[in-house]
Amino acid sequence: MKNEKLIFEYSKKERRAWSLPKLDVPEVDLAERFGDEYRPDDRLPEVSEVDLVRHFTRLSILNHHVDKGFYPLGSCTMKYNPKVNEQTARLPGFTSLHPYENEELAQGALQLMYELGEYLKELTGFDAITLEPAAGAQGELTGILMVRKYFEKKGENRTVVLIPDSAHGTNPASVTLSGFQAVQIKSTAEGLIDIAELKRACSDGVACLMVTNPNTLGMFEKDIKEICEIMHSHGALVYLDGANLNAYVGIHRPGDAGFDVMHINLHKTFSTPHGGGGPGSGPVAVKKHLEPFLPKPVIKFQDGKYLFDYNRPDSIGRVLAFQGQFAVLIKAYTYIRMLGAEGLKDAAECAVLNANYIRKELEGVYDLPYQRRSLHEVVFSGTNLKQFGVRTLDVAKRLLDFGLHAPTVYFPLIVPEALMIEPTETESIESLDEFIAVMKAIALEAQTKPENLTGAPWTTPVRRLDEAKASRQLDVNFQG
Amino acid sequence: MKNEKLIFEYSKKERRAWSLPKLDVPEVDLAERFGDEYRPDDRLPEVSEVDLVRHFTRLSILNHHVDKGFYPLGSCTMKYNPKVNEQTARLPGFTSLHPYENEELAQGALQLMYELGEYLKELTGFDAITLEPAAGAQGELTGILMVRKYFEKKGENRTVVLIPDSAHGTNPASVTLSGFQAVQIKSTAEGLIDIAELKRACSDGVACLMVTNPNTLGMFEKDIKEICEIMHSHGALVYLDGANLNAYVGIHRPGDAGFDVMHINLHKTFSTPHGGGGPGSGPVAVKKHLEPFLPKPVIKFQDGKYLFDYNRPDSIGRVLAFQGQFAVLIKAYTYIRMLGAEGLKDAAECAVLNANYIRKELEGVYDLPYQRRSLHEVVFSGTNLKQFGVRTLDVAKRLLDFGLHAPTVYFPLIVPEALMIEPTETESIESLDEFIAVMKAIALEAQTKPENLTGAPWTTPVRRLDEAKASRQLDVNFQG
Amino acid sequence: MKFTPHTPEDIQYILQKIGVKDVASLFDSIPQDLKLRDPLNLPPALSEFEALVELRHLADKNLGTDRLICFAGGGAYDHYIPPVIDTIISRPEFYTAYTPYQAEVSQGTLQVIYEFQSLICRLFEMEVANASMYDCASALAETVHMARDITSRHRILISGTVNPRYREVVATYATGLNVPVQTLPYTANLTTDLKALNNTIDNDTAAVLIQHPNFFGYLESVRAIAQITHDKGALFVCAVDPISLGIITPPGAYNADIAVAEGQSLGIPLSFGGPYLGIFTAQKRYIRHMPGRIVARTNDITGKTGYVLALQTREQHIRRERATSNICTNQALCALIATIFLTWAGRAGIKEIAKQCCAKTHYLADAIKHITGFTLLSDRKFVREFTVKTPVPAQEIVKSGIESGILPGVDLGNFNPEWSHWLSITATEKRTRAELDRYIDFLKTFSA
Amino acid sequence: MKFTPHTPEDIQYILQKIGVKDVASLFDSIPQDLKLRDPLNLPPALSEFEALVELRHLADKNLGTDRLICFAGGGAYDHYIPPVIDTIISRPEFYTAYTPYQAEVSQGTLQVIYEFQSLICRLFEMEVANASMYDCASALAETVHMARDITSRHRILISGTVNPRYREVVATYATGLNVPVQTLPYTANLTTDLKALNNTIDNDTAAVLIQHPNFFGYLESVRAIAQITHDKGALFVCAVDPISLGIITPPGAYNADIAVAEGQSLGIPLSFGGPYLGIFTAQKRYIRHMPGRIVARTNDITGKTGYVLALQTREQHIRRERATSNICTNQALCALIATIFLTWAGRAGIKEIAKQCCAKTHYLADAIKHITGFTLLSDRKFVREFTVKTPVPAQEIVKSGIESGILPGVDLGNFNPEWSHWLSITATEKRTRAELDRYIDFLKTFSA
Ligand SMILES: Cc1ncc(COP(=O)(O)O)c(C=O)c1O
Ligand SMILES: Cc1ncc(COP(=O)(O)O)c(C=O)c1O
Repeated sequence: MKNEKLIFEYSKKERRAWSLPKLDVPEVDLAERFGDEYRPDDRLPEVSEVDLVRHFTRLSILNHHVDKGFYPLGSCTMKYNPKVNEQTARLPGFTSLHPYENEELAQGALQLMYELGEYLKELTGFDAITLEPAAGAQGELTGILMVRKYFEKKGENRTVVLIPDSAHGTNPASVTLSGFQAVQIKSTAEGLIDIAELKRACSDGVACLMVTNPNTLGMFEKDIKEICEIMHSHGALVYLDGANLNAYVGIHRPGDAGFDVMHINLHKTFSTPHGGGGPGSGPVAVKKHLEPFLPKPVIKFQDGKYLFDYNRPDSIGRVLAFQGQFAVLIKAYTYIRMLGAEGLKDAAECAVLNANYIRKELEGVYDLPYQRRSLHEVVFSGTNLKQFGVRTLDVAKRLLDFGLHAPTVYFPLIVPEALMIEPTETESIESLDEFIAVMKAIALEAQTKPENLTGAPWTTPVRRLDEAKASRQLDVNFQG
Repeated sequence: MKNEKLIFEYSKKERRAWSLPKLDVPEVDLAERFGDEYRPDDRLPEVSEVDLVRHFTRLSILNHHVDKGFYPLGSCTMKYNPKVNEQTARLPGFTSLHPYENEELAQGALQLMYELGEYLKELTGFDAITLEPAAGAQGELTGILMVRKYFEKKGENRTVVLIPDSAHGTNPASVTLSGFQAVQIKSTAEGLIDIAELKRACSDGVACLMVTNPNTLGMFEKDIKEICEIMHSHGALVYLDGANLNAYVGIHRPGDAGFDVMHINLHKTFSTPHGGGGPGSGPVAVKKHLEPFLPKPVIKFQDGKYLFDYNRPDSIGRVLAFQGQFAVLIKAYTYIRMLGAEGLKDAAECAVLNANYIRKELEGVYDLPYQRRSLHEVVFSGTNLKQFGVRTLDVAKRLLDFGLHAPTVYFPLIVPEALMIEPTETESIESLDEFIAVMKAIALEAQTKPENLTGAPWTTPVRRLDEAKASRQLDVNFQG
Repeated sequence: MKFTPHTPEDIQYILQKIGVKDVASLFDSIPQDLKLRDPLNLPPALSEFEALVELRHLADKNLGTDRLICFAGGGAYDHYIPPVIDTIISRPEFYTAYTPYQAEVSQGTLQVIYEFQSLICRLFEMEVANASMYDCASALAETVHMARDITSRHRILISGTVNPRYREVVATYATGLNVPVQTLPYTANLTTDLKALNNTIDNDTAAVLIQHPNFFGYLESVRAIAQITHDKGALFVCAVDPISLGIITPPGAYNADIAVAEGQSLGIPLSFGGPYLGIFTAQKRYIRHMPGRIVARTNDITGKTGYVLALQTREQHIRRERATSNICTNQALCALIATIFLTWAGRAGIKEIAKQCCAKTHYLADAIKHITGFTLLSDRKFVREFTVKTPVPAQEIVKSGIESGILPGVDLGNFNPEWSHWLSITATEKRTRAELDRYIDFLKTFSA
Repeated sequence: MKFTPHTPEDIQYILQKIGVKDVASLFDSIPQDLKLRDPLNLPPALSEFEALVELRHLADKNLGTDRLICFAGGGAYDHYIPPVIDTIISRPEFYTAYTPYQAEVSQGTLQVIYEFQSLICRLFEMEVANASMYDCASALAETVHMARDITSRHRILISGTVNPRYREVVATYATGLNVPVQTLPYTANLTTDLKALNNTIDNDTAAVLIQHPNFFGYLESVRAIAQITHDKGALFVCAVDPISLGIITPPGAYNADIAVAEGQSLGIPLSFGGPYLGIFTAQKRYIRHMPGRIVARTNDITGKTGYVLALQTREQHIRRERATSNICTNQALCALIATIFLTWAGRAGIKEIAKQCCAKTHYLADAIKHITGFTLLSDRKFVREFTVKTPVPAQEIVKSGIESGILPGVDLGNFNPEWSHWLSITATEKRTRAELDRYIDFLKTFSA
């Protein structure tokens, strides 16, 4: 397959895709008006509409995507996104709302946000919520900053946040950015939080424990209630990374386990599409005692009207200029309204069914380093293939040759050669069987023809890419 | 590449993509109500929304299409279709209009149709128009039935319609279906209508001459005025197949040359997309004397209101149940409004430029059987490759390997091994150069490695298909 | 706004390559006196934004079923259209391609058509389907030619209960073919008069054309009509409603030789009447007489399954004046819509839609028959549509409905002055009980 | 409505394969007392059609810029969005993929990002750009961390002419980093007070953050500010407006070390404030300190050109607590929108848009300054936005605008009680002269 040219290579003087109405007011003499500051752009390319459309259309088909096939990227919940969401989020009454419009003009939007917040609180068991954070990571920052403010208010000087070694990278990063020190807690041989170690780590300087539950191994922290109690007994709080909410929505509410604060990734559990990397949305739900610290504004329902409450003296402040990723919220709202409590529970159940089916079928074929019951995802290890000179990366690349996306690899860090598989609930048994068959065939190939793996992928638009060169040469801005 | 399964092969009992509100009125006992006639469908497949979306998405990428690349299918005017048209045709005020709605409720739609008719009349030089016919072929039927009615009204019994041997197959077919006998007129060595032969063929029994101008060789009938006069002098009419209007829109008006009636393919000149085979739209424009025979209803503007005139005693009747391919009309209307007279002329000019450039560059590489100036398309012949055991079909198939669509082949019938190339105006010089280079490379290959052509295509989703078997076995309805 | 990518330099370069001095010279084959001299009287070119504003303005001048509660049918129905349809048909892979002449790079379109044919055959229980006619009316009209060719007979009977619009189109086509078409009367029950059929049909009758459920909404005695028709050696042609086939017997089961249908109900927007979809099916023995495109499954030279256009020798581009039809460009994208719709609905969905239409229509009929001044015009069975006699001209009801935000049905007076007090009423699955009740209340205001 | 494809049989089959008796057993790792017992208080599930009706109902309760003539800006502008954008971003190839972790099957997304970076670098004349932050505010906030790391200094100065919303977000992020942020005053002319800057900046100042044109619409003395800032060894960080860059000097040309921007103007719908696009650019020497994803061009093992995520060692998934930022999911689809928009506009289009915004805004300013009671708050140059003092509280004007179908601007009283009579006004290329005149007439009704 030929490379698609860069858009700059289509450029030619006086080509154009744009059109605008003719200016119907007097022109401003820009050179005169702006003097030195006048500098009309002469740097952007010039292309026709047909070149534009063909270019991006051709580029698009180089991507694997959920609407084409299986995308078992662990921790990312790559479920199928209902098409109706794309329609509701594009209703002109939503898309054309200016962010500064008065609340009276945006009652529909505010109602949607308010109700979405209520649903999320109900689903998670928390007392209050903000929909402002733009993604999970910003939700973490928001949540941990609230924890910080909470202790500031109490006049306690706590500097440490504990994080299990299986945590996602955003957790420690968010903790640092919130001004805390991230301290790692080792997992047990079972893959859970080591309570003894946790107790040891608990001092008065500890502000918070950040938990992912089910953790990144896909396993439920069976002692979560006790864990929360331990932290609380030390005056510390417990944060839940809700990335894995899809495992238990409708079945268990983390608020009931004792968590103080959690973020929710709407782009995972609530089926808003991933956009090639974003946008997502990371609402943060909290218990009563953290409510005063929520970012501004908070949405209220009063006297039959929905409104923004800006009068929040203890708020950590804003994290975005406006009120969050509104169009993403619409999609999540639509999804929840369509599924209802039953449908959400069904989704969690099928997600867990699917993960356990894959686990069962691939156990023995790949190493399974942790044995507890899996929920929505299962983490294998490719160490058993090392003897053939094959790494997990090679398995991942080989999968691409079969038209399948690879699992998340090399995460969580506590699993060597990790293969983190999250099938999600929208995959059918046929789809799983196909993946399983391919995974088995690859494991066999690793023994019989390892070069098929180490040289993979073979059939993709490009072969294995030189990442070292990329980071060395840093060609990040076309100079042509 | 693996075959995409048939949708039936995804079916499984109780899968479902559909959802509907719960029935909120009493159920009708269908078995009781319909007795013997009750037979709930148990024959359609059952699939999930994700399977549905993936299936059709995967199928889609097996197609070549204009938004992916060059599509020089002669006589079809495969130009790039502006995206804004897709938006205007989907405005709810248009899509939700019921066809039986009273004129007062559809003033916007009627205004659009009326004005579109006015524009088309202005562009072609005719006096009246119908937008009802669904495509070019139905336009032909409509037009020739009007010719028939015209003579019936006059009490003349004319039974023959003359058609040049270069004409499109729909012309003779439409003539037969209109109850006339199609008589073929040979073309001159120059590729034009043979006036001498025409005169010879002209008897009192001739009702009409059907002309394509520029003809299917892409050449303008230089004597068209005289031809029309000859026909008129015999009391006969002249029909224009307007499929090639894109060659001269804004430059020449066929009404001025003496034509009595023509059809226009909106899906060609006026850039409404081809939909994988349709829908199109085939308005028919006529001179005053044919106006009474237009299909019912005709759109009028009276006392500031747009209305349907059903009171047309001499009308040939309806050709569609409703008022034409309305959504297609919206796209053509949008296109004309955006381009204006200048833009349409520019389109014709660039279409002709492009065709002549290809002609110039490929002349000598492929045979050029007719030498007159080309307008919007050029017809080569592959006969020069026969010596290498290569046919035009092989050239066409080989082109597919380069990501290009083939020209129309084996049409017009008067050119042996015809390669009919219509680049359209939306192709850039770079795009033409790529096509030209590939065509040259293929011609060379025909000499050096003819098996590359005769075995082509090699890289497409399927290789050359067994058409004989298809028509013999007639597997046209999946039995699985 | 222009969509040509030609820069002034490109044009100069091409001109020089071609060897002509200017663009005008390229048109020197057009006689000078035939060239346009005066500027065209077209409105000035608009930018894309202005065009959108203008078109929105025109759209807003209409009052469609997005703002009126629709009870009008008569061949075009306000059904729910799931978003997956627009998702798929908006892919340029489908809508910017053309007829799959080069099968190897058109397998997407070809397989879709094969699936369309197969889905339609299953729903209709017919043996073969083509890949679309323009609409039901023209599909029905095409059967005239086909029946004549198959039977070598020259006379067509069409029931008076067939949609008058369809009958008009049949008449237009039949005129071209010089085939006389005779309309059969209907009984007081608004169904085909079987006695009249018996008396009229003869050995030169090529086909009997009926609609089932018929234009008024009522079920015809299809088995009896089939019997009478076949007894005389004529073809039995039936126009059916694809949604009704979710619950009632399909045409294949009562021996229709050819069955056509309007496919609009299968996911196609009302759009003021088009583009719609002519569905055309037949028994396999007639396949060589069928109009339109047909796709068949075959294999490539390596044995891999693939799809191609089959029996092209029937078609105009090969057979020319002796073609089975002149159709070329058809309604392929609408066939794709129907394919997606039938896949989306599946057996359970199509049944549910039909069931809901049926229940809601019956709910209306049951209420309306108790409104003084309104009477149901027939006591025959109906599925999704029925016809009532109104105390005032139906036209008045339709007119005043608008103010109430209601599109009260189809005023049959438009088709026949004798039907001036006849109103055709339908209710699809989209209508809520509250809307039905509101409609009933509205009709009550006309109570005599 | 469910989107799971599992039939009852599928579930039984899987359960049996797994070897558990029922679905509930799969959740046995969740302690019994933590399982939900009571039914959730959520509204009942809706069919797709009902959900659409419900959402349309909510949408209709809003009065957006589709029904109001918009003169409000302040960081979000009512620009024309060409249909090609939705055409492309509606392709599931783009919107249902995720971060291009597997580069070989993500070349579409990766090349788009490379083009995005390159386009932004060209427009900004900066050396490197990342592939998106959440919005301008959070992008600006991220520069605090970056500047601190680069300079090892601990103090941030931010001009009081920066959008107050951005300043709030900077404050939030800076709190987390324990970095004090000092706000610089502005002059009577609504631009940064250079004297104050000179007096405040010190050797512990990591960066000076300004906005240009600033929140009030006016051009800052960027060269002077750059000079003062660089003289003290601090980084010069500038938030700019990408549309204005069609006609005014880009940040690279006045030596900005880091330049950020709100990308909403580049084809992204207003959507009540999000998702928008944080643009982040810097000089190349700082690239290893940058937050966010960066794509680089490289080649595959056969030498073919390809694109990959570069410098991932900066990012949280590798560097964890020492990462340059915690960002993971970003605004990739919005970056695609901007890429398409900039391609669509090109150099001539972006200039024309800027020119039209400029001309229309100046048309308004020229008229408004003659309305008694209204005064322009500054005589400094502006491109597309300016601020007026109003005879009545701006709030009243905004409120009464609604009745006239006008969104009269941004009431700055929302941000600062001292600004209660300040109205920020903008006019994009979408505004017609008739609309501008209507707006002027509307303002005249407040004439003191
Ligand atoms: C476990 C976990 N935590 C946090 C995040 C961060 O969420 P986001 O990418 O929305 O910022 C992710 C996302 O990939 C995750 O998988
Ligand atoms: C010259 C010519 N005439 C007539 C037609 C028939 O038009 P349509 O396909 O719209 O029925 C065509 C279309 O292919 C054509 O090329």
